[in-house]
Amino acid sequence: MKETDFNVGKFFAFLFLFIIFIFMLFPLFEQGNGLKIEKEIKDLRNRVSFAYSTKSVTDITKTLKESGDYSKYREIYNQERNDIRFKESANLENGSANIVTSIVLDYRGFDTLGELIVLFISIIGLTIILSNLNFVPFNPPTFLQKTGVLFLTPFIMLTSIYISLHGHLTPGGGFPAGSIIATLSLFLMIGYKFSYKLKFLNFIESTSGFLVFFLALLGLFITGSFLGNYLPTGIVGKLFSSYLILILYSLVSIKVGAELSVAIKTLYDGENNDR
Amino acid sequence: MIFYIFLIIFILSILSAIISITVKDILFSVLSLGFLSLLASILFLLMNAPDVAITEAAVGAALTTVIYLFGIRRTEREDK
Amino acid sequence: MIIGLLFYGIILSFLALFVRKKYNFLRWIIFSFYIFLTLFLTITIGKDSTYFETFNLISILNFDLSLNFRITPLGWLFTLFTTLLLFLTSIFSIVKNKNEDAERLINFFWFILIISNTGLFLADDLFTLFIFWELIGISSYFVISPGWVSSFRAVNYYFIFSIICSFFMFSGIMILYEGTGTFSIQKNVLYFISLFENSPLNAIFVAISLIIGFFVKSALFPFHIWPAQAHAKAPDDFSSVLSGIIIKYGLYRTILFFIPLFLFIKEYPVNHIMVNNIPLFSHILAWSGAITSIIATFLAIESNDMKKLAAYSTVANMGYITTALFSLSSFGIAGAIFHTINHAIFKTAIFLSIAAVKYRTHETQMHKLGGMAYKMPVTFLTFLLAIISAAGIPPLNGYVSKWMIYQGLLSSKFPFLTLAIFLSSTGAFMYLFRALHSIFLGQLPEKFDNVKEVPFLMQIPMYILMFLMVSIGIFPQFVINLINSVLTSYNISNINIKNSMIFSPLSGIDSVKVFLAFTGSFILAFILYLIGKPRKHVQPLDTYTAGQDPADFNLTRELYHFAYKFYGPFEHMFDSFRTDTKEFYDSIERKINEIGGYFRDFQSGSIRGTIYTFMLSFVLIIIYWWLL
Amino acid sequence: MNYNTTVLLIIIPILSSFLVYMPVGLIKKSFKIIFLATILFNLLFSLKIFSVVLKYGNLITIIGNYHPPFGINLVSSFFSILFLIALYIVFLISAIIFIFKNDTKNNQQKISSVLLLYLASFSEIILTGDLFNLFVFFEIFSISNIIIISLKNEKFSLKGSIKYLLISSIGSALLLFAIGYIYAILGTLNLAEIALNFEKISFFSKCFIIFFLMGSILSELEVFPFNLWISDSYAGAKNFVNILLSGISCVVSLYIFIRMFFTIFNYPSISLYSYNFPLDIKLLLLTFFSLSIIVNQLVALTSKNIKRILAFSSAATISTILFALTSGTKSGFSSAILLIISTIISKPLLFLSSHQITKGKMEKNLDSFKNGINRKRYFSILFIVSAIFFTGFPLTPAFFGKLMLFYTYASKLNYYTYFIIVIIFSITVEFFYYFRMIHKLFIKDETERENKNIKNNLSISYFVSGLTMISILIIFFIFPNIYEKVITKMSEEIFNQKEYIQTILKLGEK
Repeated sequence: MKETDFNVGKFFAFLFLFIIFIFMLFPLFEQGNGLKIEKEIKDLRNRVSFAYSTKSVTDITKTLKESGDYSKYREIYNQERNDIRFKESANLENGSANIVTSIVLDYRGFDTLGELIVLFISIIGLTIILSNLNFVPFNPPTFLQKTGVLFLTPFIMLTSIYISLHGHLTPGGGFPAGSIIATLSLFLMIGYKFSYKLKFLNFIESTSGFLVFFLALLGLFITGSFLGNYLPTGIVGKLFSSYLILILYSLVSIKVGAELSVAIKTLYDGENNDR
Repeated sequence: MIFYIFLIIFILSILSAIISITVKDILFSVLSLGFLSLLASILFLLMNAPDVAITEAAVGAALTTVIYLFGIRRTEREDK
Repeated sequence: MIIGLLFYGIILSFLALFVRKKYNFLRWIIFSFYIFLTLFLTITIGKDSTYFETFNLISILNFDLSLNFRITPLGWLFTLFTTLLLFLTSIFSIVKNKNEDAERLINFFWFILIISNTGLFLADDLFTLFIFWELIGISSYFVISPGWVSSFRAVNYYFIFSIICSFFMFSGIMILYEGTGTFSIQKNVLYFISLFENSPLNAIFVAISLIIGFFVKSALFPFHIWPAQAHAKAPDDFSSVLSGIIIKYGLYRTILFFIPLFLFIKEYPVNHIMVNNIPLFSHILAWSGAITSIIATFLAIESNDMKKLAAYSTVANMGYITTALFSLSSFGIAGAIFHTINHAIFKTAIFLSIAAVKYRTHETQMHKLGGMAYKMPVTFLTFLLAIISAAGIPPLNGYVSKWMIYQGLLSSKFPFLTLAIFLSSTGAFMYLFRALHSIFLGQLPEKFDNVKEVPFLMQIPMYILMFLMVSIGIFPQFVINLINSVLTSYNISNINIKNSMIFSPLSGIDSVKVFLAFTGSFILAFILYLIGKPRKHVQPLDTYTAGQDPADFNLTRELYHFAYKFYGPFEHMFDSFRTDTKEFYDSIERKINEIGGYFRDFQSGSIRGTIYTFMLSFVLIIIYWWLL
Repeated sequence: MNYNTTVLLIIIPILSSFLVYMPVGLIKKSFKIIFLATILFNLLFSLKIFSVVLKYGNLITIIGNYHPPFGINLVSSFFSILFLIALYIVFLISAIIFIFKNDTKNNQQKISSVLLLYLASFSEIILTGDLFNLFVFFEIFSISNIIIISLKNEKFSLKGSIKYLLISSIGSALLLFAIGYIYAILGTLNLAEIALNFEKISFFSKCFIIFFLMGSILSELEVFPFNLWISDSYAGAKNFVNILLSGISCVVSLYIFIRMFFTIFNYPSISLYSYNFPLDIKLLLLTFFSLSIIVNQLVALTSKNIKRILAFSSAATISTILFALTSGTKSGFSSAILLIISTIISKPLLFLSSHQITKGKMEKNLDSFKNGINRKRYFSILFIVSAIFFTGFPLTPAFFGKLMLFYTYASKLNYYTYFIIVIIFSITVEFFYYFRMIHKLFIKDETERENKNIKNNLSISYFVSGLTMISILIIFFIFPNIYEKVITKMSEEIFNQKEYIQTILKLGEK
């Protein structure tokens, strides 16, 4: 392709972005009733997420059902809620101290499970499309690589385990932990030419994925709804609390780690070169 | 103070984004993309979103870059 | 009864599909038996009964779709003569299709065509009309070109034109339906008339979408090229159906819709543009008919293929009929209907005799034929009578209807149109004479020495057709009485007829007397012929070469045959006036291909281009929105 | 009413896709059974849900015991479940074709896992009541499309899949923009709540949301400037993939379009007016779709490759359906549904039969159809019947669809009426090239006499699936009253936005 074509492409890209930018600016400078709603919404209490942060969805739903007027739900959101105290409150809707985790894995857990599948399917696609790759030999690892990997491995391992187990308490969780595990396997590949069997990785990812969905499905039979919480939630802020989230997140981290390792390994070795 | 940090990061990230699409050497553009996601993760951190920051750092800065690099290793380095 | 007829027709058509190739004559016997049944029932039901039948197909989403049939004088008349002619053709086909390629397919679709023929003419609502119209379009596509590569291009014109017209018609019908809430023809015609009063612009949209079908099916001016293509390439026996019957469907619909409309406007000419006491729209249509007839006449004079010649002659005749119809006088309308029937009869005769010649010789180029009169006398006689009738020479049926057309045009004060029709009528004589001369008279080429007359079964329809032409010529009152009942149903004054005496505002004729006079003079001439000197038989090579060897001038025997470029000088005269419509359509086709090819290449273009297009078009939409 | 087991329609395929993917000896032998059993389960279970829907009306499925608008919910209404059943039938057929074919033996396990995820994703897209959830599963849907397009591993298919990848990723970026914007101004992602508040937001925000939501699925809908991927993708893809693309992919996007258009935007009574920017959205969309119809038909007319012809004709049909929907009336909607019915049933059949007719020929162009009636009699008849059904022969669903389309635009004589000419053009061209193809079937092939060894093998999977579809077609032909009730009920549901909002926000209690 000539250079001029490339410039035309860049021009289009900038035009595209510019128009979208202008388009986004329009609503901001507009007078009308659009802004009113925005003011209303700016108050966090009017939003759906307020119920998430106070872990009071069930209460609100109960009130809504009693009032029976769905058009006034925003007023009902605004009502006073009980405070949640760290390491004191028990048996809440979910015991996750990290609000983000409670949203990601509990209130909107189905989306996260969907994201799991997105990763899963893209790895399958990668292996199908690139199934005929050949092995391209790397240089043997140098001393620096070996030592670096030797030093880093325990820390990375520790970090990943920490992040995955503390997903419900501190920032992080299954996805980052999984990708850190994958980084670990990358380091091992580079430093020590260490390699798993691809079948083994596939087995791990599909088993853990199966378990995640199976555990979520158990909720349907126990509590009457998919992803329903049937394990005790414990006391907020303790390590062993909100058991379902804990289990799911660790399974997710295993699954993600295995999957990303598959991707790295496929690109590194080629599929048909199991050594 | 925090404003200036933001400003510097913004400018740097825009610069690295522009570099990544203009440079002919794909390797360099991939590296600048990695740098961009590193900056983005710092931004997320500054905006009180540590969850996203961790994920961005682990996935965007580390893994994606590596996967790109493996891809480049199997194809050609120069953009035609 | 009508529904039963259609139902059994479908069953029989499928049954005929399973007849083995060995016994394929059986298939065609079933076929002609079915047509005979239709004919028989049509006659027994009779025209005057207010016979009504309905078959509820389905009522879906506030559409009450049912097949309704009613016998109206017009529909009954059309059914009668089309079925009769189809029956004659089918008898011809029994032998003819013995060794035809894809004969099973032809039979099946021809069956469907005949079923829909009956359905179309007896339909009482627009939906039924449309369904049978569509069936006719599709089935005739397959009959014209049943897997023959050669006829594929020819049929394309026909097919595209007919689909366009049927869907224009459909949109017109839907607009009318929206106004009336029913598909009944009568109510819709009334609504159509009132639409012209209330919102003329929309009415004109509807009128155009309804009239386009007429223009296409009847091959009026801008669409006059398809018959020459389709008739020439169709199976020979089917050409007669195409030319005699299928080309009349548009006419039938026009009589249904536009004649009441124009008659109404003629009576209450408030708010309408009138020329010479005739609505402007009608005037335009009449003129387009005249133009068509002149153009088609010239094209027929030029053509060397006998089937093409006959096809253009059909187009010219449709031109007369249209002109007469839109003169809106009672003689004009009656003449138009009468000429429709006569044209169907003599054109069937012409095509059947051409088919007979082709059946024996496998040749359609006229300059390669000649002298067939000695070998195939019955065919020759049929052809002779048919062209006499087509040229409008007195004792036969064509004369009466052409006379009525002239009367109608003159009584509506259309002098120029009369002149135009007269001109093309003279031209008709030129090309028909040429066809007669070069096929049947002249010298017999040596390779056709062993040609025989066609089998007796194929001769039967020819005898019947000759009988019809002569008898209608002598006793036109039987047909004119039927037409009078049609005129009565449209509240037009009847044709004044007493026995064989027709009285018009301007003059009157007695066809029996005319017949006697002509027969007398013919006998006289024959006697003179017998008395005169014996003729000398001339060999083809004797005449033109003047001692030269034709091979020296790169001339083959066929090329210096007198029938080759028969009217060469005449054609040369009109070289600068020639309208090449076919070239126009071909160029449209080429353009469409070009544009489509551009888009096709664009679609399978580079990956980068895809992305640019996506982004650019998204931006363009936003800009379009700003401009809107 | 709560009916939480509906979620099994999504979870069971996902679980079995994980199972199928496991490289364990026992599963390796029996994965075909698991695969087919899952699809059958989905079909049967959706029938069961359909019977419940008929009894109780809309069913709400709650996930995680959190009621809407807080938690994610699935809505199984009459409209969506019928859509699902139809799509499951098409899916079952292409799955049968896929599973009994041996040419993908190496990857068959992986591909069947992808197909199961495909199944799950479109079930979810159709059932969901949440915008972000729709986005996630839409991603899965498009990724699996990319994978199955590229299966042939040839130049065309890889090019097509990369095109699709790029376009769909731009599309999903747009969708994400729109979702983010909606969340910013409304603070919710629940479809019902968005629909409730959509009227109140300002003009430019409305435009922004409409443009971006529409822009994201236009490429899936194969509307002209955004459909540049279909040429290579269809031509390069395997046969069962063609069936999936034309029979499911487009239809799912159409479903999204209808949901957004009628349920969120409340299109029939939308008012897009600002003090200086009145937006005639109807005119905008009509011009746009007319352009798309014309271009797609022209490309189909001039293409030589059979798969391309069919692909572009299907694209043109989709544009026609959108054209019908744009009118925003009940008759336009029912026309669209009728056309969708005919597309769902007859388009896969066309692909299937044309593939079989051209089998063994080097180039799959129009000439490879020659003498089809003698070579492959069964499939030729199949092709003819399905072409007749597709083009809208009288008394077929497509015919009624076109009837309603004409009626819709004829009903109010204004300047929209003259867009009928586009439809006339489109139908003419469509008839022409389909009948050209049928005509080719009867033409004798001169080159064929040389190699008479082509065996007339009738593969059983094709035979069975063809027979199933054709019987459905004929049922539709003989009893057209079936779809009358269905369509009235569907249009009642779709044009009643209020009831949708009520059933969800009132948790299904009436």
